[in-house]
Amino acid sequence: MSQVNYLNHDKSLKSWLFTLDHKRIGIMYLVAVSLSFLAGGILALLVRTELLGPGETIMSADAYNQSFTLHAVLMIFAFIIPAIPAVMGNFVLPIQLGAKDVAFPRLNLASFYIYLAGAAIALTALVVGRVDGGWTFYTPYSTSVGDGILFITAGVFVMGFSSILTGLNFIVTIHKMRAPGLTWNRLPLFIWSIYATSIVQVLATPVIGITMVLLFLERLLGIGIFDPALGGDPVLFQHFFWFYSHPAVYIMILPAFGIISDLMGTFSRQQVSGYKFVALSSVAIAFLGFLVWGHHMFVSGQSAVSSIIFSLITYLIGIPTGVKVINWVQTMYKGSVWLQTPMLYALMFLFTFSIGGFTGVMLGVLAVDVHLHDTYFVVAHFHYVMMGGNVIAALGGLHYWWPKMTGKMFNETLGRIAAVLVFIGFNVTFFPQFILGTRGMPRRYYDYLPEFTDLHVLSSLGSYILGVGLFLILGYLLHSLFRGKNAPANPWGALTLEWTHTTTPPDPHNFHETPIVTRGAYDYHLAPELFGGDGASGDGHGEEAEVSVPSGQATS
Amino acid sequence: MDLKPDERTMASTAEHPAHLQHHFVSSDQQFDAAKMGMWLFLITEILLFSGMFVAYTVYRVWHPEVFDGMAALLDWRLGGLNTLVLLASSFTVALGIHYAQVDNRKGLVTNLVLTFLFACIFLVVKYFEYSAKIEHGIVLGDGFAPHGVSHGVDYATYDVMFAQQFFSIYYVMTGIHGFHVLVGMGLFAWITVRAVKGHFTSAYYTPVELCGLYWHLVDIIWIFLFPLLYLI
Amino acid sequence: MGENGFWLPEASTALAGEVDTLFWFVFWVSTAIFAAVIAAKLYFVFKYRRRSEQDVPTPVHESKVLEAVWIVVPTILVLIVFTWGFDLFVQLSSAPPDSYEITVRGKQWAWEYEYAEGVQTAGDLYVPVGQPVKLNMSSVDVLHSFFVPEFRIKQDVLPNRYTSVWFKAENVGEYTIYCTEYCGTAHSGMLGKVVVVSEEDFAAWLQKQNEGLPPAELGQQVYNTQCAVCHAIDGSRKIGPPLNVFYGTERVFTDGTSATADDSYVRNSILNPASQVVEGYPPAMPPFSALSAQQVDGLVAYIKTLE
Amino acid sequence: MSQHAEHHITPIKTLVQVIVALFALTVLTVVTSRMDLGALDVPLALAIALTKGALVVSVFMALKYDNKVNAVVFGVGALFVVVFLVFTLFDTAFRGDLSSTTKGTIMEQEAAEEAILEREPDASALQFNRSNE
Repeated sequence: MSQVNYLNHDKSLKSWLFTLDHKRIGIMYLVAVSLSFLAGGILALLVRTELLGPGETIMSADAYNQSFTLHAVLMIFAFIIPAIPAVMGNFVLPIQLGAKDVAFPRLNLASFYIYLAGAAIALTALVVGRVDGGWTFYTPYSTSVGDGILFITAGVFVMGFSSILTGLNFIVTIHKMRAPGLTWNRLPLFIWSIYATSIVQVLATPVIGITMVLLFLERLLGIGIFDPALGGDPVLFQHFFWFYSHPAVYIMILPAFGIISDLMGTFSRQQVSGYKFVALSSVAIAFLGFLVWGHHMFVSGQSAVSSIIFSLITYLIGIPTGVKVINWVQTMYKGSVWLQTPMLYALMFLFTFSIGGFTGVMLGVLAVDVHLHDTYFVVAHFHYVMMGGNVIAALGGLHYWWPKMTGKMFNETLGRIAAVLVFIGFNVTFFPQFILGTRGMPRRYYDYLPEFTDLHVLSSLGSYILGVGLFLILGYLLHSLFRGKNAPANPWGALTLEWTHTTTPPDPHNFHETPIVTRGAYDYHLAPELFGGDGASGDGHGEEAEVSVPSGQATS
Repeated sequence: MDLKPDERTMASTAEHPAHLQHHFVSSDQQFDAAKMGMWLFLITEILLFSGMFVAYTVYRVWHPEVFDGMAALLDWRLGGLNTLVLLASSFTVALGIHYAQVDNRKGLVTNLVLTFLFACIFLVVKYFEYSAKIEHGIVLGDGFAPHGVSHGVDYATYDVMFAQQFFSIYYVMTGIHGFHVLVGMGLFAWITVRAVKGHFTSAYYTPVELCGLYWHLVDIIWIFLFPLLYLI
Repeated sequence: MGENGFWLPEASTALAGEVDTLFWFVFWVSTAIFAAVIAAKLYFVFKYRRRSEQDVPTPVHESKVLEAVWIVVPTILVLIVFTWGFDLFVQLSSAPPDSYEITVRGKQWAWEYEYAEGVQTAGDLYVPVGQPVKLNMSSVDVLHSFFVPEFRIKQDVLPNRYTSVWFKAENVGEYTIYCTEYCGTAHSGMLGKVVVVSEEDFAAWLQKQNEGLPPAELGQQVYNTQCAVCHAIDGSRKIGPPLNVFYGTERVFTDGTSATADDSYVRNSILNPASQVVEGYPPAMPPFSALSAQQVDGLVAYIKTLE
Repeated sequence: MSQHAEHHITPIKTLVQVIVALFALTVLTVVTSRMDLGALDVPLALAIALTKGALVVSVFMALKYDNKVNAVVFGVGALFVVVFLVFTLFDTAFRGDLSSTTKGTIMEQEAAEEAILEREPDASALQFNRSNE
């Protein structure tokens, strides 16, 4: 570790706080986003503990209602939306492109601080007053209670700016800063998915901005756009809200698709099956994602015409997503499947995300949705998509890029144990919720009828297992920072530029000279050097990729 | 192998102009990136306003007679004047960029100053429009209660159901637009100072170009607000 | 097809049964495809597991045909499901014209019902079995949502706007009503029951609701639900004349005749309003022949108490 | 810098032509809205506004001469405004299409009932009101 890298070239606090280096900004996001996840997770455990039995278990109804609301707001706006793009996108994207930085480094730093400011404003709501009613802020409830809503809306508005600026930055970077030879067809699929995500961020987020402004004014002044008491229309608010918030689901899931594509390709040593389809369908999903928001509103009182149109388009978007899953499975065909921890998460994703996807199709069926809407079935569905999709993929990506980010290897055995715990805990937590939902248990319920007790207890027990798994990950990752083995340049034998053309951890300027790309991101048949098995440690400076596997992990 | 950072940057800065940031390969790449970034920013602005246009359309479709009637309270002469003022300012910005491209600093500065002045006029007119309405109880939110008579208009007759929706939309739309005008004035003050100092040449005028794009968008939004609110 | 019980609660309307059939179709097709995908995944993981570092993968030529199959087959499947769901949705949304209508009001945190017969109740909703029932719903405060799992119906209840939902209960029994749109502290306590009873029991129940009250109070209930739209009781003019100032006075009719307003005049005005239209008012009132004798007596008693 | 040679420089003459056209269109839209054209009013005003917007975008903002990517960016933005508008109207313009409940707001119905009352100012029928005063 004697060479200069982005971590050690200047260690002062100031050099971190004012850094324009995309890698350091990514690390700062990682810390901030992890803290949000921790806070949101603790709230989730409190919620699950309260639901161990009907009636009051550990908290009052008001405390419960505020807990699940804050859990949602933190997890969605402060964690999932920035998680993959702002952390891994920031760290990896410019290197994968062969660029020295993102197009607008100062804007990048600004968006980090804007994010922090937004999160701080939103959390002020905790101190100032109650915020309940979930992250959807439906009027007129949201305009009729507590001043906390003013802070939450302001916070979401500000965090939205951060999201827009990040997306804008990435789009320009991908368009204008690709290394010579890195054509669109050679891009890693992670880049494609971040590209699609960024489009959604740029197009959708401004609408939540104006929605929050109007909601803020409605609460503060009573302007009568959304408040029915003044002649406004609460369903119109739902249109505004979901015009952003449905595409936001794709802000959350598309980057996960990218990570999974990278992992499947890399750990199968195989070109990702249907590369072009997977790449372009991400962009297609990003656009189609704007045309389906009304499927959140089948029973809201909107017109039947719009319900029917939204339902039809919902199916159309399901198909490319389903085909992607099949492509990922096909990628392993005739490959060389290496079951390291990141790959375990990718395989786990295929399981949990597929369940999330199929239950999504069930919810898109007009008549069936009438029964399932706003029940635990929906809760289970979006946790399978958000957590089983995004968080599992983010964990896979974190384990995959951890050596590159920190220069240290984590403990593989503990990694696998934690992966199994997360898998079991996750499914035990959320699968029973499908059954609760089909049986008619509504969501956002503090109290419930006795017949639902068993399934709720099971779900809560699962959440504890999940909690243990996640804390174990936190433990061994932190441990690896101090005690972990030094990571080689390319421990996984990947073909993308962050592994083949730079050191571990990367140089402050990423590359000593601009890389010239001659093959696609998964063209293993053009990379014979990977299969020589000479065990030499690559330094990442060469034009030719050199790869090694840490000896302890070569056999698996 | 272990190049020190400064050696590395030296190697690549040899023929680099001062405005070129280290992570770009060429001025053109930097200019194109900045411009594309600006266009992306502009569409976020358009989508920000789109919410208001949707609210306007929805309520107009529901209550066409109310919206028709309320437009009469907005003075088309003042709105029209402001339209001409903003169009003129767009023109001066475009002229300014033209002069920047042909290295005419005086032309650039003159036009930037003119643009700034037009923006001032716009806001002054807006101020008179707002205050005339607020005086008669046409406000944003709770206190909405049109009353009083002036210029032969009995405001109380405009206190009908859904009139508030029209004026809420009017205030939020023009308010957000006015805020953008204010921001634009700040930007023009800044680049005028830089232009006077001679920061811009035909080789480097990116900030002028970007502020210009922003200003044209503010103009375009008004081009739509004017007929929707004042005329139809 | 699967058995109801573990996943779904009992289906208590014919339409609920049809929704279930669709549910099970989607459920089993999804499960089958899911199982196939996971089986393929596990098989590939095992078959192509990495045996050594030198393990060289075989490049695969993608089959365009296969890719097309992955797209076409699911498209056909989802179009079937869409059409099916669409058809049922239209049925779920369109109440038969002969439905028995009940007005429902949601408020924090209870359900209130108002029957055409002038009965007002809260909490439990009594309905006759085998008869389509349409609920016209609105809210007095925030959003609520009316959900009865056994009927597979759900509809948001909005302030300042009416929404409706309908069902035709097949079996006598009690079914829980949930509020499924978050409405504040006691959201989870905003429950009620649909009590489905036989036609005779329903009529008896209605009767009892009315009888249990002194005539004047019953009349007030009927007034509130049936008359208040057009008749004020504070002397002001609505569509029809106010009810508090005329009892015992001389009434002048449009045909030039006149009469003293007594009990039989009131009764006649309710049951046959067109025969005596008071001068200055439009002949707008429909006959209220659906009211029971007790209700009409109640109204007369109520009107007498007004001043 | 030689790279900038390729930047398009819009001639002053073109700029002047455009501003004159914009002023003329502004006058036109005011004039046409003052004359009552009935159903044509709204579409005409919108068409003029669109024309003006297009002029500003293509010439003043030089999108006509710019990198095609920027035109695509702008087009996509405009497209999604239309998507937002049209899909929202699918609901609001057809509200209550399948249910047979009244379509407007409760507020409007109450107002309509009041309006019926106001339309019946028959002197001989006012006896009750008078007796109440």
